[in-house]
Amino acid sequence: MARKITFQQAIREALAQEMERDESVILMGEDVAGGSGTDGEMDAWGGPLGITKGLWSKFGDRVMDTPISESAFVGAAIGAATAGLRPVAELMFIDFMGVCFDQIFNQAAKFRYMFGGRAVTPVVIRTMFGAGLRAAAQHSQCLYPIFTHIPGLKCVVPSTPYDAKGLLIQAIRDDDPVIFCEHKALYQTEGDVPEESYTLPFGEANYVREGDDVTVVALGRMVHMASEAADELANDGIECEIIDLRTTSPLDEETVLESVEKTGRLLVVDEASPRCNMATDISALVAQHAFGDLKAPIKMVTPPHTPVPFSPVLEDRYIPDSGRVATAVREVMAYKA
Amino acid sequence: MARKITFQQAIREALAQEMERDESVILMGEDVAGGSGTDGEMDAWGGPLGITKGLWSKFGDRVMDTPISESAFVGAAIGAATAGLRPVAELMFIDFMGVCFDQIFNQAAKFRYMFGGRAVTPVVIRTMFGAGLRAAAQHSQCLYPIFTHIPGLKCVVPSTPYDAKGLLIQAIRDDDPVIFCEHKALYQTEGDVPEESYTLPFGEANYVREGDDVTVVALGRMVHMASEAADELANDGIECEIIDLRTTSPLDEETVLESVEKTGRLLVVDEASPRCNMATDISALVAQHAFGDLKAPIKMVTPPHTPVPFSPVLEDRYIPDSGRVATAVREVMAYKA
Amino acid sequence: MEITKEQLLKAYREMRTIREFEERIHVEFATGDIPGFVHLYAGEEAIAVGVCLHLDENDKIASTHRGHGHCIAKGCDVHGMMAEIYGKKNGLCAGKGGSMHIANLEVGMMGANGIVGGGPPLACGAALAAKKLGTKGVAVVFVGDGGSNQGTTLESLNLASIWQLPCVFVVENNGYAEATSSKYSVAGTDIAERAKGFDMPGVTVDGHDFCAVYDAAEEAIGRAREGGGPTLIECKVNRYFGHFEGDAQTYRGPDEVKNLRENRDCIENLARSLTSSSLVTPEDLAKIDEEVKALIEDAVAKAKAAAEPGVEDLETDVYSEY
Amino acid sequence: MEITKEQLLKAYREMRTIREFEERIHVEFATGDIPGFVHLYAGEEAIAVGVCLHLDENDKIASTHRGHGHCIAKGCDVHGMMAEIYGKKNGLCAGKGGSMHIANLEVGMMGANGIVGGGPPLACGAALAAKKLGTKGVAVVFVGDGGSNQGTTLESLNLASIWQLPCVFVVENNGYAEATSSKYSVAGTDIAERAKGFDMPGVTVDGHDFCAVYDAAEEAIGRAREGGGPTLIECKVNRYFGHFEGDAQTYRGPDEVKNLRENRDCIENLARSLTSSSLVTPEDLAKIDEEVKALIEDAVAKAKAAAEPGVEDLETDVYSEY
Ligand SMILES: Cc1ncc(C[n+]2csc(CCOP(=O)(O)OP(=O)(O)O)c2C)c(N)n1
Ligand SMILES: Cc1ncc(C[n+]2csc(CCOP(=O)(O)OP(=O)(O)O)c2C)c(N)n1
Ligand SMILES: [Mg+2]
Ligand SMILES: [Mg+2]
Repeated sequence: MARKITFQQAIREALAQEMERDESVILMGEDVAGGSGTDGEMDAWGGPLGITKGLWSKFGDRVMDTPISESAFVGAAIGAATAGLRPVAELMFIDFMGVCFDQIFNQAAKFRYMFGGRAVTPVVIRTMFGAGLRAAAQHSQCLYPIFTHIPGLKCVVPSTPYDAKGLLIQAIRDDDPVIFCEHKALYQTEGDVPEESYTLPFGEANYVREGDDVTVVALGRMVHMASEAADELANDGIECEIIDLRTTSPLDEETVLESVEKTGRLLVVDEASPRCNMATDISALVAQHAFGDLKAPIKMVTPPHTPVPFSPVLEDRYIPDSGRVATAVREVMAYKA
Repeated sequence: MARKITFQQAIREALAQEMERDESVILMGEDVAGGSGTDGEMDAWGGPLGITKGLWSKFGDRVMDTPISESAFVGAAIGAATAGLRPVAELMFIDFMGVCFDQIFNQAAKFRYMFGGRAVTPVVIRTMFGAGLRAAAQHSQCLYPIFTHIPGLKCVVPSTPYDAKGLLIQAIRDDDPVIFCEHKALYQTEGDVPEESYTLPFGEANYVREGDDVTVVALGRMVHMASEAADELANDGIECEIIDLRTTSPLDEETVLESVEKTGRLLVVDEASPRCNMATDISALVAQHAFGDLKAPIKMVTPPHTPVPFSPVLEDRYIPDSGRVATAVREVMAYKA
Repeated sequence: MEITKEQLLKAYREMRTIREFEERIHVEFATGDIPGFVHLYAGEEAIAVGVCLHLDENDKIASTHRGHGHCIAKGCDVHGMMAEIYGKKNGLCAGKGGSMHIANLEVGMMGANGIVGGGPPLACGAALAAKKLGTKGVAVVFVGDGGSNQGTTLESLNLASIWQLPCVFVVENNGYAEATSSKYSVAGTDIAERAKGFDMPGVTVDGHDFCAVYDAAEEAIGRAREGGGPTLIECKVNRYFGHFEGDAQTYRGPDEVKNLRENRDCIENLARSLTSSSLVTPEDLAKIDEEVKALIEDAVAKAKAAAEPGVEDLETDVYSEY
Repeated sequence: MEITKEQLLKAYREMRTIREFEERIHVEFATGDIPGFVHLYAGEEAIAVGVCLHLDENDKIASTHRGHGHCIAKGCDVHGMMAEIYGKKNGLCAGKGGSMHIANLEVGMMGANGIVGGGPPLACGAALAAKKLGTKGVAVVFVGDGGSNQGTTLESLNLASIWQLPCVFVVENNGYAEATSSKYSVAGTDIAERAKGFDMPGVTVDGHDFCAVYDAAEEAIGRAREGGGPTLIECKVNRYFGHFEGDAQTYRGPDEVKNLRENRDCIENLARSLTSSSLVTPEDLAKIDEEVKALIEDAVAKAKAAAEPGVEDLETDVYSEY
């Protein structure tokens, strides 16, 4: 039975259902319960945005507040994953990866290969990313291209409550380390989500909208920018085919290539900084494997190569919006060889 | 007066000449002198490969051994750079960035922007990268795509002793944070290098070889793989134009685009892991801005999406070599629309 | 404690300025005019002021996400700060940084920091520069109880100690890291104990007591200036407002904050000792209070009226040259 | 110390096995047959063996770049290790890891580690799993003096303490981190002091003395197993060979190593006390020495003769599913 819930509720429901199902799933992170050691309420926070609020009351000490020691507790989640647990660690903001990246990319990501296939590390690192909350340069980055770059990691970037729930449950059941990236500006968005537990496979992109004129590849919040633009463009008879990658690693190359084969045009919309990001990754894939199908130059819509500014005026200009997407699509359509 | 010296000697000479010229230049890193606090020789090491050996004897306590605390000493170099020094910090292997990345990408890289332009951070982080020494998964990575991704950082990847010296001197005089990436397999390679001090500008790629048939963009050690391949291909009448990027950020887009305009074909050779790397970055640039000139699909030669294996047999297979480059060039040339 | 009346009045004025600044932002934030995340320093004023009174423009401080008090105490312009918090073009950081990134290197304020534990390595660097350049300058870094568990902080204690850096670590132990008690997250009762493991003097003082902080800072900063190396000063203190604006603080005990405000307030403490020692009259203080009120009123009014950055500013200030 | 003759002979055999393993690799490395970076444990055998004798397959250890001794003491197959060091397909890690990444999770060996300070967080995790799953298992992590300055290690001390994890931190203080003396890089004389700052018991023992290590480990591991929380054991010790093979060790004092080998050798120490207490005869030990020699000889011969991985192995083992 599906009903409308928010992205944030979908995340919490996925966590709760997996913790119900599997004793070995535990949660750890800064204030994921909130209130540990205090004279006041326990389960007071659920993280700064309350995403996990209520889980401590349900699952007690399987939901653990941690000190501000990301290397230690993310590493502990990884070590525990090699020793029989299936931990979900919360890295509050993806921007904080810089204090614990080693445990993620040199340890968790490489165990299986370095150990000749004789290890599994079923750990999930949930983390919030993206601009839009006036959180400035150190709390607004995307950074998923960095995790995508690392062999041994899987990287998930859901765009809807439905995807968030199904992909998170898959992530928890997955035997490889998964970086699960939640766009902070999507937490309050609503969508239909089945009450029962379900999984969505990794490496399967989602056709958000079918169209013959131009393929628009996007992920995370940018999927919504692309959809808005597509609605507007449809009024002018331009039909966009919108592909939501859902996971950047593994990547659904087939779906992207098939679509470009049909449309002959590609636009990639990526909120991450422009150099070595997903926009370049997808563009290069197509330029190498679907060149013959291309009728126009590939276009990328990204923010500028700058940190994320604090000023609302500047941040709004920084974030790719539907207007920029629409303009870019029109340019692609206008191209004459 | 130019003479033949090794890549490693060129690095040391650049450091020595800048330290001579500018009192505010200091060196810090693990064992960059070597011997601190011991009963034996001081200046015993110069880093594990002896790159900085001899500098302590010349400059005394301006060359500082550090504890194994990368966050603290790299951060200290950054803090000192905002307070009047021009520190050169050595991050022994680029693979260790995971324990100090925050200081680099959230602090040094963002100060100028976050502070409204009212800061300069003239710090250089020298670090060794790349495969080939049987150093396995945690001591053989490239990772420069990660630094290239970050706005506010500059990233240098020299391929010859001449470039290494000129670019390192430029890096030290530069007012922005620079990640200076030295391929460990190049340290013993020789080349002509002027004795006197000189700089090479950032953002100017180098035409290693001119040719009309195909543009081969490479960097670091891959430049040499490309050159070997080009020699072989020339015997078959295929003329490669080899472009050495020298710096990945800033990037010399013009040179790449001009060359493709001429040749109509692009191959990018990158030793970094294939996802979101420099190969995708350059491919996307060309697919967006030189599409009309392309006569064939863009090709990328990279390692597979795996950690770097220890086994010599596997590592040799992992690293892109001239054979793979030559084959790829022939495929590009063979393409018929 | 040896301190002149002028210094004491300066201390009172600065503490009052910080308090007024924060109380006012608390009110303005509720109106929705202030963007982003704001962490208020109210209740902890004695620390920033007690420490920074010993510093000159030659000295540097590295701050935290809760940095307004440190900025004011180190001499950042209140108008520029307020404009920055409102994201305006005339802000100290041209509106690009905001509350979590206020900095002014000219006065030795190296920046608030959005990363817990971001400051200590930077302060070690400023101290190293002072030592190498022979400026006699000292670097002070403020860290929270939560920040005392971050590896960057702990590494910095070792580095400062082995290099005998003119660096002082001021731990503001306000009992909480967000909603988590230091009783839970910090092993051991006194964070000052950690210093000893790094062969560094560590002292614990009452952070509500201006004089206690002032004296401890005088000794530590003096020692650092004379080449005697680093010190860690743990100040046990409390914050009045939530972790950030919008935090309901249900994790705190009933009346916890109310009791603190009534019985432990650092400004009331100072005022009492000043007037009781009849060094100054209540009227002197009342006059300062009015001047401060007017200053903050003016800062808020000007900040609200100030111009936003222009879109042409988006891509500037990334590099000095590119 | 309460320990049976069998246990003592087991200890002697394992220490001798590690010594023979390392001395032999030192010789073989010089021939150029062994690829990459190799860090030898010779001189420190009493630590790995004295600690691991208290562990069973249920317990876990996290190791360092200098991990051969830990692997052998925890029960990794010597043939599989040697083959791995030669990069052969039948190696413990199929030739993909090498000396710096030997692991065997089945016997509780979580892996050598190329990252200094990589192990402590992982060991905290293994200890957490043991606690949550109620296995009564204990996790031990080995860290060097250099590693004791890494933030990951220091954070882990706090985490293990506040969570009262069944985790033991064994600091192998061999006086050097590469070419840098711990006298320079480590603030304070005893690393064990750092534990106190995290409300954790810390003891310092002579790492050349098997019995001293054995006793300290027995107490710490026993306490951890019974839910008494973590301990830090600092073992002052020395390494015989260079930091890695090829290191000329010019930073060490004249005859420093020679004197250590002659006067402080942990195996000679143990042998002496065993024979003097006439628990065993020199012949018993000589017999063990011969068996060990033969074992290592066989391991090297087989490793050299073993097959290389095939290129088809390059892209396997990255993910369990992709
Ligand atoms: C590396 C890092 N981890 C987590 C956070 C999120 N965060 C911001 S402030 C804070 C609590 C800090 O507590 P404390 O150090 O005691 O300072 P206080 O807020 O009490 O002044 C946390 C967890 C962060 N900004 N950086
Ligand atoms: C994070 C990190 N920094 C630096 C290195 C390079 N390195 C490898 S071993 C070593 C010295 C380690 O010293 P110690 O911890 O005392 O162990 P020991 O070698 O003495 O056994 C260094 C600096 C590394 N591998 N990882
Ligand atoms: Mg606090
Ligand atoms: Mg050591």
